[in-house]
Amino acid sequence: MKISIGCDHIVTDEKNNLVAYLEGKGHEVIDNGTYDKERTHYPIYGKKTAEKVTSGEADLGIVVCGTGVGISVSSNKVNGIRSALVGDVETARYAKEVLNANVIGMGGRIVGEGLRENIIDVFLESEYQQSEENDKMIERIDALVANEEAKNDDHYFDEFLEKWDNGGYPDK
Amino acid sequence: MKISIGCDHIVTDEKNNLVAYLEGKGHEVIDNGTYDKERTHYPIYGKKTAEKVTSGEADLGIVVCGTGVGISVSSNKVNGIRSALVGDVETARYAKEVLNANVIGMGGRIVGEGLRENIIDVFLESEYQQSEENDKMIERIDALVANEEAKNDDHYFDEFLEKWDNGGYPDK
Amino acid sequence: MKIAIGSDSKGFELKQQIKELLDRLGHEVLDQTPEANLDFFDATTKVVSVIQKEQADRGIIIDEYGAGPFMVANKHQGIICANVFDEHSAKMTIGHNNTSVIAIGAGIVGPKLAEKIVEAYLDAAYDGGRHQIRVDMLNKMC
Amino acid sequence: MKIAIGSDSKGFELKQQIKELLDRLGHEVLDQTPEANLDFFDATTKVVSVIQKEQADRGIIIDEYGAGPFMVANKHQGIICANVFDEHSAKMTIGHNNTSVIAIGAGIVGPKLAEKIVEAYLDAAYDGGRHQIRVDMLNKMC
Repeated sequence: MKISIGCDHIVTDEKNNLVAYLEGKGHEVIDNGTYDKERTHYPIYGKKTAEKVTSGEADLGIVVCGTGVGISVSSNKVNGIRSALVGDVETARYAKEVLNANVIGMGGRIVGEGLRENIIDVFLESEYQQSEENDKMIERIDALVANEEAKNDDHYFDEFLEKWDNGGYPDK
Repeated sequence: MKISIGCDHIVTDEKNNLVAYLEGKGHEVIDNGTYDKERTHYPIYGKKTAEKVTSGEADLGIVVCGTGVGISVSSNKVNGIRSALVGDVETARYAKEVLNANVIGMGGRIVGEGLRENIIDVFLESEYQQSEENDKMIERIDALVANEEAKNDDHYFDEFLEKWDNGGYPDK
Repeated sequence: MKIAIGSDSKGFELKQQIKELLDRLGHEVLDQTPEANLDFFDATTKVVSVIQKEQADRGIIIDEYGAGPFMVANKHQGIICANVFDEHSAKMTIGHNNTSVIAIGAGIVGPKLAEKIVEAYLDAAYDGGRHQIRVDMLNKMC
Repeated sequence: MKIAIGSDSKGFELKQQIKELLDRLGHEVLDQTPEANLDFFDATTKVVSVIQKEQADRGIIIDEYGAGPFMVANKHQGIICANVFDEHSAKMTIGHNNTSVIAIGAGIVGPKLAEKIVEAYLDAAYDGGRHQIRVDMLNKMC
């Protein structure tokens, strides 16, 4: 399978380990970064990772940050993405089988590596169980449209990055 | 506080990170090993870590292996030890407050580092809530006596280690 | 605090228990789903709408897994929703993500853990500072 | 398989649900605590005793946290008990630890997750091999 993956600077090592794990299982991985531990912002990577899925370049996406919340929220705000933030195997299975989730998110500081790998295995192996009821729910979720103009615009966040560079955000 | 800690070879890095975390918080840590990634056997380290607690050398113990099960079971089989295998903060709190647990065990491949640290913080900070009911339950648990002769005997497992060295266990 | 709460049929029992907890903690509870027969989509939409109108401070949605409400809530403008299954994340996600809604899966999270998650979620405050750039980014996305 | 099951009062409801699951899966259920008013110590002792006598293949004990049954069960000769809160550990601990009893905390683990834990636990088999030296060590300790 083609897997799009992304993370923030808190869990770069964990993401790199997952890339190696996935490649070891024969998957092709698009690594959207971040690639080092320099402070950056999870929505950049959540959005990039998700857009590789909606564009068809990847089959599924995986996003990881400290708790998993921020980066999976940002992935879910991309049109056409149904992202599942999980900490256990069964929720991953459900999200794929019933909601046909196309991105899975986890907390690299919450879920241990063995469990993360098992969750990903189950997510990739599980198949959407098509039914009228499931199809209809997915249609309803997909009809909740976010900003279409955001998609594939690499400068979408520039205003905030400029403000950041200019000291507009107090650096706690 | 004085903390006794132990792990098997699957999670040596995770244990080392916990030692640094605890020392950074001002605790004194007795590191019972294992110290490298050479294949070894969790009961050796679960027993050693627990015995530092029952001897009074340490106030509390922390044990980690892949799932946490093996090493926490071995710590609990030491007389006077009440070990809690946990994956969440609230069970750690309960185990200390109600059962006066003196060892906590976690799966280094199950629980992420941030959650592990938070669980340990809560375990160390929580205080036993003395009551007649709690005292009585603890007495009943402590009355379930294991082999007393095992304690502080560094050669207790020699028969198995010899068998291991002689190829008596098929190496899967 | 004013807390908007809602559930689908599978989260109804846990929602009733969490309402009692919120009462005991002195919060004002705005139950958006007194009926027990909704699906998670409608339950989520009702809670989110109250948060968007700023009629409540925080929202809680309960169904079987939390995954569905997470998908639905986060498609709404200005909503940052976390699917929470541990107490540590409940605290962290307020501090770092300024999460306005949490989802809890009653099939995954036991009732005692659910209570501790809700307590940690309501005790914590947003850290602001450097975290605001990420929240601004999320809020621009939708 | 023959499964010995027991619970204290706080685990009673989940135990009833797990019994139904075991029935559906075709296992023989030996309920050691038909009464709902036991504490976890007595419930654990009853299940452990059946396992020690080899009258059942595996045991399941349910209370609010799983921590108490873990402490009690593992003080018994030949018993290796895991407190299980995730499906992956349920599978791994059979494979590596030859776990004969699991504890589940009904206050921490939701009912759907509990079912998946039990299924994974009963589907898995002990790996033996190098793992046996560790199991031998545990069994010597008590």
